[in-house]
Amino acid sequence: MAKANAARAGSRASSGAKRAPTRAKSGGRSAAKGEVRHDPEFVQLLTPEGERIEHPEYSVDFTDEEYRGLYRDLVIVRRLDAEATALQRQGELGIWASLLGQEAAQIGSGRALATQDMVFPTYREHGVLWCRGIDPIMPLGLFRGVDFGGWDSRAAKMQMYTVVIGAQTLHATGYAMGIAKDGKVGGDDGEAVIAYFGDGATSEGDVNESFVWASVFNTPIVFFCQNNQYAISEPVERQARAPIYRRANGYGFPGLRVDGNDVLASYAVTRRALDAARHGEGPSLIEAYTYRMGAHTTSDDPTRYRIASEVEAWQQKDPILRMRRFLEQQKIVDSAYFEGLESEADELAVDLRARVLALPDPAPASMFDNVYPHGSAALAEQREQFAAYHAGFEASTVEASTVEGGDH
Amino acid sequence: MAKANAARAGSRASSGAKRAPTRAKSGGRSAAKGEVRHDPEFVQLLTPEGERIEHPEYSVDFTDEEYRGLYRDLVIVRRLDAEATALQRQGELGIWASLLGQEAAQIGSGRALATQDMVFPTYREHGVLWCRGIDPIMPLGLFRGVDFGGWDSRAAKMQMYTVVIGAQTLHATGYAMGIAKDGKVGGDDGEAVIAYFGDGATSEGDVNESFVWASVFNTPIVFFCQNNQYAISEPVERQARAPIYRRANGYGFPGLRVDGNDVLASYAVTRRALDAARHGEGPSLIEAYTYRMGAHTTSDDPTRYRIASEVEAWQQKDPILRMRRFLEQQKIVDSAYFEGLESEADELAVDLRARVLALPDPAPASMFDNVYPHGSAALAEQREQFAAYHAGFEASTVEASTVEGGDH
Amino acid sequence: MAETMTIGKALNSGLRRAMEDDSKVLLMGEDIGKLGGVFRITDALQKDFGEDRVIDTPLAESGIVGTAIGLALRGYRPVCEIQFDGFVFPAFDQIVTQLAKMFARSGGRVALPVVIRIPFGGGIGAVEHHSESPEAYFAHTPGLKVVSCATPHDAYWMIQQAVASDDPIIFMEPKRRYWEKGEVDTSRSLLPLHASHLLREGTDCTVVAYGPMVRVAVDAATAAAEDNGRQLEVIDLRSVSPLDLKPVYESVRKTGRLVIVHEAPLTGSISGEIASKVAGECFYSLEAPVMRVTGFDVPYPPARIEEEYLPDLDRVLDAVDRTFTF
Amino acid sequence: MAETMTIGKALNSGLRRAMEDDSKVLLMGEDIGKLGGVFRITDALQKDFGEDRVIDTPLAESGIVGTAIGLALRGYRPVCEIQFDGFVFPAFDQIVTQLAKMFARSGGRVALPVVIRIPFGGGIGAVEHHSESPEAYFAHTPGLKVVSCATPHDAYWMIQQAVASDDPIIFMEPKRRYWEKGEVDTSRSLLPLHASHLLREGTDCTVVAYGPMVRVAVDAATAAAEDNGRQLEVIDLRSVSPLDLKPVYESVRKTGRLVIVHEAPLTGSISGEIASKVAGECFYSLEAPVMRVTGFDVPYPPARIEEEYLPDLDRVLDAVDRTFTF
Ligand SMILES: Cc1ncc(C[n+]2csc(CCOP(=O)(O)OP(=O)(O)O)c2C)c(N)n1
Ligand SMILES: Cc1ncc(C[n+]2csc(CCOP(=O)(O)OP(=O)(O)O)c2C)c(N)n1
Ligand SMILES: [Mg+2]
Ligand SMILES: [Mg+2]
Repeated sequence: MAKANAARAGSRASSGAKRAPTRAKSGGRSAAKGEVRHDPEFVQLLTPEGERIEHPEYSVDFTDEEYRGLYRDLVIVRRLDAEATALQRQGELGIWASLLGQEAAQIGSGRALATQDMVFPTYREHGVLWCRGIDPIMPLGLFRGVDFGGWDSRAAKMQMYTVVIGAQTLHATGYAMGIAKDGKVGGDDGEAVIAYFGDGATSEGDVNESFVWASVFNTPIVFFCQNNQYAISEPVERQARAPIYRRANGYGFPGLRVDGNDVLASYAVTRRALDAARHGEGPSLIEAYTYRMGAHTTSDDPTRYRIASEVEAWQQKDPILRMRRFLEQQKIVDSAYFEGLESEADELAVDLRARVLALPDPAPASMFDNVYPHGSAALAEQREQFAAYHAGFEASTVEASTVEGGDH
Repeated sequence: MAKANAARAGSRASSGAKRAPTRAKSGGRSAAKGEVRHDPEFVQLLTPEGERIEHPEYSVDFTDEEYRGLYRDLVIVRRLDAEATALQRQGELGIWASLLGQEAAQIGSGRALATQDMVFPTYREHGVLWCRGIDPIMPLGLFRGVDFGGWDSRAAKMQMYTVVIGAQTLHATGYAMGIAKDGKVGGDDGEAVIAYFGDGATSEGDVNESFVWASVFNTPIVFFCQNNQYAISEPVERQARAPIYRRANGYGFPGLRVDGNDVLASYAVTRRALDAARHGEGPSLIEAYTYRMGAHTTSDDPTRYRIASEVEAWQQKDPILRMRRFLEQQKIVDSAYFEGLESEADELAVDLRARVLALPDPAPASMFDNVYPHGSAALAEQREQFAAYHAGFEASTVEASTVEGGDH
Repeated sequence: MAETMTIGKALNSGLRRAMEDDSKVLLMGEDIGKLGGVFRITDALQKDFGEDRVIDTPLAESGIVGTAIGLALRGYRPVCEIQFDGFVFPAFDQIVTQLAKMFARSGGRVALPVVIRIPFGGGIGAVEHHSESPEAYFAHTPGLKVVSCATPHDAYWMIQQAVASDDPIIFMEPKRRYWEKGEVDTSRSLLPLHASHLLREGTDCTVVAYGPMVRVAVDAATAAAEDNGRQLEVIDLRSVSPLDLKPVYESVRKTGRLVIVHEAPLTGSISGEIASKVAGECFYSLEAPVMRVTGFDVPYPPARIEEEYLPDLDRVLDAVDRTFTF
Repeated sequence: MAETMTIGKALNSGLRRAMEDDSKVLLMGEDIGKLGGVFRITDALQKDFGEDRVIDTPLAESGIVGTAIGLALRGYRPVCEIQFDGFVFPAFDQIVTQLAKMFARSGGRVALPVVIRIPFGGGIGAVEHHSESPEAYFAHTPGLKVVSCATPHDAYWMIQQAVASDDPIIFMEPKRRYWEKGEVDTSRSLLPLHASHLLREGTDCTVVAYGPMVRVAVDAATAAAEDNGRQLEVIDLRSVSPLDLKPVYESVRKTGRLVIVHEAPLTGSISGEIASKVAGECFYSLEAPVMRVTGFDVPYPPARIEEEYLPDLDRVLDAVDRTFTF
């Protein structure tokens, strides 16, 4: 079982409480290919080399415990993701959308959530799911084809995966309108919503309508765009000629870019934005600048549209590597820790695999379940015909197999 | 006939060639109700008092002839519009969408068009239609219900009216992509597109997708938003919390606000933007800040949602009034001119009315025409049945009326 | 408690009562607040229930339905107004891929009690996109239910039943009939939401209609009785999806003849479905093929000739006549 | 000039030839350029025709169709790829209110020669929204034409005919059959775009299908002949709108029985239309009600049970059997 979930990293973004001397932005982010107008300003707290830097506005105190917790999250979700990819390769999943490279954006933002916050994901937020304490087998049902994603979205405070690009951002906005109607904004116990979407999604009308709505109704929502530089094969230049985070301003709310491969910065900016939302300050947009290190899904072949050197350059900015360097350099953990974590992750993966293989196929007639909360006489009739047909078929099959000895 | 159209006002925006001393923005625009974040910066060349002011970037030399031409346009389109409203009141049109108050935005932008430019209108651009030299009876067919708008969009270089809010902005963008593909950008003879839409339309996904496309493909297009403060009953705050023109920046192209009740400024900024587009500098967004002085359409009752004092305040900024004051103050015309113009406009209106009343109803079977360029055997069958049914019906009706003497 | 009111007023009263009954009920749409909607169906509701419950939305239909879904996920019961039939299409994706499927996707955990009100159909002399009959698109979408009212009584009750239902419901309002009056019994509803209703008994031919065409069917029945003594049995379908066809089958077994009437274009319309089902169920009773009196397979025509497009009494009677030529 | 190729390759070759024939032909869609489309239908076309003619678009379907309309107004002939059936809905408004109506609205002045290619249907083990059959929505929309190919030969020719046509055409591609091989005669097309095609003659029962279900119908015919000697006549509809039903009427007059097969949900599907028409036209010839073997009125189910949803040989034969019980 995958219940051994980390305690929520409990740090609060102490908005500027610990103002370290402002440092020049580190060279952590080289001019990325995926961008037309070069914009060197983005929030970073941990360089690719593992150096912890301060930011004048997003300073956070993490305890060693918390650093370890975040690192553990990163390692485990990558390991589980790799297992899912392997399962797909072996034919046990129909397809898999890997989060490889986006662990920090997801864990950072996911750990910044308060218990009462609601998440609206795409189909790739396995890391956020983990942060919400949802059994990691859950999304595999969708990708295996046994269900549409099996968790209880109300209990888990995380909605279902959404495959139709951008659609969930409007749901998130509506949900946030509901929070405001319920009077659940204005204090530390206020509720907020986070809506995940990709760089490609920013082109869809729905996402822009969400911006309009969120702004007009001043809803408690954080739009969290993981700009992983690609929408399948298309580089982000096909979606935007200006940095994505700047779009927010035109709708009348703040936007910023964070180093999405930096779990600390991702945590800090998301925490701040969620807190602003829950306190009634309205929406904001976070562009987590990251990179899809793998294929779009297991069906994809990225060698057709991007060069190896680009991938290699981004590997230097790997979100886990820099955190490991930091933990080592700061001697927050020893090598036994890494080994222990590795076997913990392996165990979780082995467990996951076993449980995936054991997932039962749904009963055929289950497709007639849950079409309508109140049912439908017409559909009940179809279901009966379906049952009768199969009953007849099975009878004759049994007969046939008796005769022919076949295995039907 | 309405062929007595004005010669195109031929001035070119002499981008800053005549740099008059920068004046403080005149008080022409009082803090408008329809706006949350007050933004006093917008382009104005003629104050409501009729004072001609200069703008550091949008300075234009107009000849007296051109001033008169623009004024004549304003007066005529208002007069024709009033006639259409009257026709509707008398039951001769099903509905009418008046341009009252938006004459300057439409004439200014319409006269800024080069012959080769293409227009994509909403349903309210009667003034632009006039500038394109299209017989003003044309849109009345749509509102009377005899056709869907009868002009030849290719010949007139103005597309059909579009009722589905925002849809035409994507068509405009695609058309502009085609201009670029045809290599028709980069010189004074380059082609550009202007897409009209309202403040309400800015909320539709399609308009935002147009911004994405226009930016990504760097198309020669000017997005011309007439912010008349209302979408039917909803004030612009329901659509946007930031000034609309600022949205452009988030998509990576320039946006600006112009005094939409100032025909000179509307002309100047549109001319500049179109020229930039035709020279390959890509898209831009103009927000023409104006006011819908009348009802949304003749079906609407604005007293239900806005107060008289607001309308009165805007009457002080009437686009025609200020131009008249200017012409008078500068003694560009005498009073005989105004009288002559009035009777010219009246004549055009009388002519329009007569021709509207004479518009024949379409033949019933014409609904089967023009469904498919290549026709359809199945539809031809329906048409035949329709004809047979009516033939039979008419036969029996003739019979019946013979018997009963009735008038069917 | 019988009151005489128009269909428009009945909808207004029904919505008011639904809002009184359940504080989670919200209304959303363009111009539904101060203006009370372009047809005044939500007249005075914002004044009485506040801006928090009667929401003037930005001008974007996908946004209306998409945020309604979010509000439903939060426990609200949103009733969306689409201003005119022709403007539901920008919301089509949210309706078909999200609203319709959420209950199934969630394994039955999450119901979305959203009602989408659509004034539909022609006959009001409007410009293009204001006279469409898009019900077949929704009826072809599993997970949605589609109903239409034809009388003030049904308007009053069906809207309340729709709001009370946890199913996502497309509520088609016969806009050309908004101003027609009738009796409303405000004390009891009589019929469930998804039942068809035998309006007028007859023996010679069954006529099925829904929404704005019910009146045409009834008028045809009256005219037929007068003209040549034919007794038409008229059934108001009420529910376009799911279809409640048992009363139709029974009727056709009796009359042997069926005419279906609606405004939507013929091909792929719901009358094809009904005709096909009836032809199967009443294979041995049908004395003539099922006739369909519908709009044509053309874009809705300009207002001046819309009456030639719309089914009317004469076309219905002509179809009835044709069933007697077999 | 017979060549053996897959349906996918035939589409690719057909598109290539269409682009060679007319320099105004453009391809637009998500990932169709460098990647060649997720199904590689546009493989190598960007390399050969350039980025100006094979356009990787932003991720927005309304934008794809809306700008295609604009390009068509400019004189181009855009062919849009919708990546999967379930993602056509954001473009629904542009397709239904704009693309379908422009020719009529313009009084016949402005044709929009736009083709919208949609890989459709299930059977490939995909996640939700990747296995839909939305053809009925389009068939119910006057102004659109809807076709589907079932063989490599038809794929090769029909895509070229669609591109050459000035009508707006929804081109439904049987995605689960992309990899199936067959002979393509690259020298002549034989059939016009909107003609149905008698694939296999028979005397006992007519089976009508289109797209991915044609193969199922043919297999059923083979099996029936073997099993009990029944001779099924198989008609490939090819054009879903307009329907070319004369060959179907003729066949049914001969066989007296009809089974229609498609994947889309039953209610409001095109089979209702066909059944209704056939019941009228062949009123005296039908010896049994028309049977429809279709998807069910449920959201497309998870992949592990999709084969239970999809019509197959057994369900077709069962329906044929049932026509013999009357
Ligand atoms: C409306 C819609 N159109 C197309 C697709 C097919 N599709 C799936 S993922 C994807 C790319 C998404 O890119 P992005 O938003 O950047 O997210 P990422 O996959 O990179 O996380 C596309 C085009 C879809 N799922 N939904
Ligand atoms: C998609 C769509 N939704 C709704 C409508 C109904 N409608 C017609 S005009 C209008 C308001 C438009 O406001 P705006 O864009 O500001 O333009 P204006 O009428 O003020 O010129 C609305 C809601 C429509 N025509 N199309
Ligand atoms: Mg991406
Ligand atoms: Mg407006």
